[in-house]
Parts: sequence; C-alpha cells; structure tokens
Amino acid sequence: MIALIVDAASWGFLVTGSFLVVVGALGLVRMPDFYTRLHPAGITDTLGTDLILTGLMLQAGFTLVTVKLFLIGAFLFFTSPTSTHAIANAALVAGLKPRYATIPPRPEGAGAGKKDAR
Amino acid sequence: MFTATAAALLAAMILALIRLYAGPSLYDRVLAANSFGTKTVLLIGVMGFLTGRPDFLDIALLYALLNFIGTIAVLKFFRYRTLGDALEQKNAPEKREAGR
Amino acid sequence: MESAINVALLLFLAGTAFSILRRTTLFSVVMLSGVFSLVSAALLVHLDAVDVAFTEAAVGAGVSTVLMLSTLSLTARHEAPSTRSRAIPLIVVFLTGLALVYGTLDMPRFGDPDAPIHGHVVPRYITGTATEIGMPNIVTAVLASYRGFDTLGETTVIFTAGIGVLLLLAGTIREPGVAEKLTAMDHHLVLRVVTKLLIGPILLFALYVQFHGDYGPGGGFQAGVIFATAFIIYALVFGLGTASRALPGRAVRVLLALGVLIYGGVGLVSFFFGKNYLDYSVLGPTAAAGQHIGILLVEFGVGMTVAAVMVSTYYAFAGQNPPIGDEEW
Amino acid sequence: MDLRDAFGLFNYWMVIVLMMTGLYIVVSRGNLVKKIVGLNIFQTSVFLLYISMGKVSGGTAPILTGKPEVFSNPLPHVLILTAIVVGVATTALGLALIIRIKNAYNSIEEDEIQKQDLAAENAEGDGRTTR
Repeated sequence: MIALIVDAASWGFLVTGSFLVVVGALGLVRMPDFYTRLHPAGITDTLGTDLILTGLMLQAGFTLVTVKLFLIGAFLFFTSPTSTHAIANAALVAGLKPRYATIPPRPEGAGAGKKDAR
Repeated sequence: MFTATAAALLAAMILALIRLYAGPSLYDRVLAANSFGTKTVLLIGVMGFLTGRPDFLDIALLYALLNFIGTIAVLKFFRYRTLGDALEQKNAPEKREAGR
Repeated sequence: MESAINVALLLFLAGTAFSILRRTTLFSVVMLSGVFSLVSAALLVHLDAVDVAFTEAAVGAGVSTVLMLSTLSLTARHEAPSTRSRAIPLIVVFLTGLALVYGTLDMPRFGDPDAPIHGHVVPRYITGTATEIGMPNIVTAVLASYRGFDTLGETTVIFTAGIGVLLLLAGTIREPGVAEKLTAMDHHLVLRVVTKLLIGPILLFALYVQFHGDYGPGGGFQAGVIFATAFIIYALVFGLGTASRALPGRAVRVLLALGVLIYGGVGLVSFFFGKNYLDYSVLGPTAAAGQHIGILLVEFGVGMTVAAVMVSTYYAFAGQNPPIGDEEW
Repeated sequence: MDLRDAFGLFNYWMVIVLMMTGLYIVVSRGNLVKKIVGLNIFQTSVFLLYISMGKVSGGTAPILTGKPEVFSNPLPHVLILTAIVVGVATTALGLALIIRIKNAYNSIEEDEIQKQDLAAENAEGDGRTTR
C-alpha cells in the first residue's frame, strides 16, 4: 500500500516536472526577446528540475543514489540562477536593450528593435 | 514512466537546440546552452534509471557543479577584457562607453 | 527507447557540428563546441562508457571552454570571410566519406557480442579484474595495472604538452600586480558568494573522484581536471593574483613534474623486489593488496600532473597582455 | 543489405558524418581557432567510433556488481579516457601557438599569414639578387 502511494507520488512528480521542462523549453523558443526568454529558461527549469529529481528520489528509496540526486538538486539550485544572473548582467552591460520596455527608451537607445534583429 | 520523462527531456533538448542554432544574439546562445546543460544532467539521471543501474549519477553531479563556469567565463571575458563591446556587432561606440 | 535516445543524441551532434560550420562569430562557435561536448558525454553514458563520459564531462564542462574564451579575448572574435573555393574541399570530404562508408559495410554490426574486438585479451581483463586486482571498476584496473605502460606514456604526453604551453607563453606573461587589478570581478557579489560556496564541494568531489575511482567511475585523469577547474573558477572570480597566492605558479610547476615522477617511481620500486616494471603485486602483503596500493599511488601521480598542467596552462593564458589593437575588433 | 543491417551501421555512419564535418572545417576555413574546433569535432567522432565498437547489446557498464552480467568492452574505454585528457592538453598547446602567431603576425587568418610570409620571402629574395 505504502509502496503504491510512493510510486504514484513519484510518477506525479515526474509527469509534472517533464511538463514544466517542456513548457520552459517552448518558452525559450517562443518568447520575443532575450530578457523575456530568461524567465522560461531560468524559473521553470529550476522547478521542473527539482520535481523530476524528487520523482527519481522516491523511486530510488533510501540509498546513496538518493543522496547524489539530492546533491544534484542542491547544486543546480545554486548554479542555475547564478548563471542566469550572470548572462543577464553580461547582456545588460554590453548594451543589449529590452525589446518591449514600458519606459520609453532614451534617444540613443532608439534602435532597440534593430539591435534585436541581428 | 522513465521513458515518458526521457522523451519529454529529449523534446525539450530539441527546443533548446533550436534557440541555440537560431540565436539571434550571443546571449541567447549562452542561455540556450546553459538550459541545455541542465536538461542533459536530468537526461543522464533518467538514463541511469532506464538501464537499471542508477549508480552512475556522478557525471550528472559533475555537470551540476561545473556547468556554470562557462557562463562566468563569458561574463568575464566580455566585461573585463573586451571593453564591453557588444558581440556580433562592430562599430558601436555608445555601447563601448556603457561597458566601462 | 534505448535506440531512440541513441539516434536523437547522434542527430543533436550532427546538427551542432553543422551549426559550428556555419557560424562566423567565434564566441558562438565556442559555446556550440561546449554543447557538442555535453551531448557527446550523454551519448557516452548511453554507450556504457561511464568512465569516458566522466572524463569528457570534466574536460568539456569548464576547462576547454575557458581556454578557448581566453584565446579569443587575446586574438580575434570574428572569422574573416573566406575567399577560397568551397568546391575542392567539399569533393575531397565527400570522396573520403564515401570510402569510409564503404569500409563500414564489412564491419560487425553495432552491439554484436561476437565482434572480433571483444576477443583477444578482453575476456582476460574482465575475468581477471575480480581475482587478480580485486576491484570492481574494470576500466581503472586495465588503465592503471594491465596497461600501466600506456598510461605512463599518456601522462608523459600531457606533461610534455604542459611544458610546451609554458615554453610558448612564459615569456609574455605580464607583471603580477597589473594582472591582479585587471582580472578580479569585484562588483559581482552574487558570483563571489556562490563561488565561495561551491569551491569547497568541488574540491571534495575531486577527492571523492580521485579515491573512489576503484569502485565507481573516476580516477586520476578526471579528478585532476576537476581540481584544476576549482582553481580556475577561483582565479576567474577573485583574480589571478589572489589565486596565485593560494597556489603559486612555482608550486604548480613542481607538482607538474612530481606527478610523473611518482608514477615512474612506483614502477622503479617493483624493480627492487625483483619484479617487472609497474608490477604492483609486491607492494602489499598480498598480490591483490599490492595492486590496490600501486593503483592508488599511480592514479595520485596522474591526478597531480593533470591538475598541474591545466592550472599552469590557465595561469599562462590569463596572464597574457591583451593585444594592443583593440579597435580593429 | 536489409534494414536491420543499415540500422546496425547507423552509429558508424553518423560518426563518419561528424568526422567529415570536422575535416571540412579544418580544410575549408582559414581561421585558426575554427580549425582547432574542427579538429576537436574530428577527435570526438573518433572517440565515438571506438566506443560504439565496444558496445555489446544488452551489456552494461564495465563495473563489477558481484552478479554475473554481460559487460561492454572496457578496452576502448581505457584508450579513449586517456585520449580525451591528452586531447585537451594538445588543444591548449595549439591555442598557445595561435596566441604567439597573433603576436607575431597580428592575424589568425591563414590567408593573411601566408600573404605576410610570402611578402617577407620576396623581400628577402630581392635583397639577395641585388647584392
């Protein structure tokens, strides 16, 4: 009985995680410019990753494998947002402007659309 | 069930590759490469369960630890060595100023 | 599903290779080659080569990307449009490819258990590892014991390549004071904190890989690269000056030679017990225990040399003067 | 040759496609960094060829579990494992050479370097004839 519940929970985690990963990847392709693409890539991937890893952990039970899966999750939890931050920072510093800014861009930033087209 | 997860991951990897090939800016490529890396970590994990020997997670663990170095290196060589010149685009003096 | 993963990963590799061919921005080329290495590592896991995948992962995840990017920052970012004819190389490549495909028609089919490659010494290695060496990882046993000579040769090649890099670049390394100012990432609090958090686990993981290589995937080659990566991250984020205070370049050069010496020295010790070079069975009370001690020592030497080569290469690359003609980029 | 056969050779054919892509990059592109990347692709495809040959259907990774199992061939793994690290060391050597070439010629395009070499040779030749 307990085994069945754990199994079902694990499958639930795996399916939800897979769904989120695919949605995130879809967003990565469909979003209009670099800064909007950061959202599906960064946020959904982190949650999807953790859900899939949790699902795998439930399948593995109390073994060394679970410890390793937990460590993978923990390290990705730190490194994934850090690299997203680093890329966003690099893009901003290099002068890439958001395509759909709500604040009207300054005159020198008027060519934002043109820049994105390259 | 692992099969379904692996299939979903492969589909997500294809989508990330499309963004990687298409660009358009270098940052999009770095972002796609990074996201592709996370998916590979997961695929390696799921592949272990598919083949019934899940004790080879060390490789996934390695990627989880080290995959952000490439991103840091990109950030660094942009900002501190190259005077902030926007990539893939030459003759952009105002951006060079922003970089400093 | 198994063969679907195989086919999909091979197609990813081909797509990435074509994309590398088409890009002219060298930064993009470097990012794509990082992804190429990632996919090939996944494929190697799929083909049961976990140790090889581990090595590819260790190398591809950090070191090679960092070295390529530092080269780009010192040379050029764009490929000049080529003026050569495309036709002749294309014909050559097609003809060679056709000849190779013709050659494969006689090859044993993929996964054939009776292929000639599985005969000869391989069954001996697989059955002998349990009885003669007494460790689970057959790859480590073959690498460090059965074919210890080969590995000594490979380690020497790595050592020689490291010396070559130092010879080429040592003359143009800039003053340490300037390097320190130019290379630290002082403004990035997030990066500094996360890096500080991660360097400890990375070094611990390298030790685990080094000494757990007898039981699981891993060993000196992988651990050396991971050790080096930890120092490279430190140098990337906290500056070359800080990193070389933690691990001075002179010490790295000593380790570079010491690793190969340890490997060769272990071989010499077995001479004194009247055995062949690199026969470890005399090193312990029983033959299997001796093998175990010998393999640990040899792997330690390999790890030391590999780590030292990678770190000194990075120091040499990162210490170069940026070229004067920035404007032409 | 039936479909089964073709599927059994698929891995080798894809390896050849990769190998030829790498070769094409090395031969047709003049940029030295790109040539190095092309060489790396070629090298990885050779690794995959070796590992594909070592795979046994239904086999598992060559790490003993205590149970009798079919293992894939460990010998190619040993050869390729060391070759990868040697590969990155030699890549570093190649990149170091590129940096020195850039310092000497101020270019990493093969055509430009050859042009400069040719010009230098001609100047030298002229000097000799007038002497």
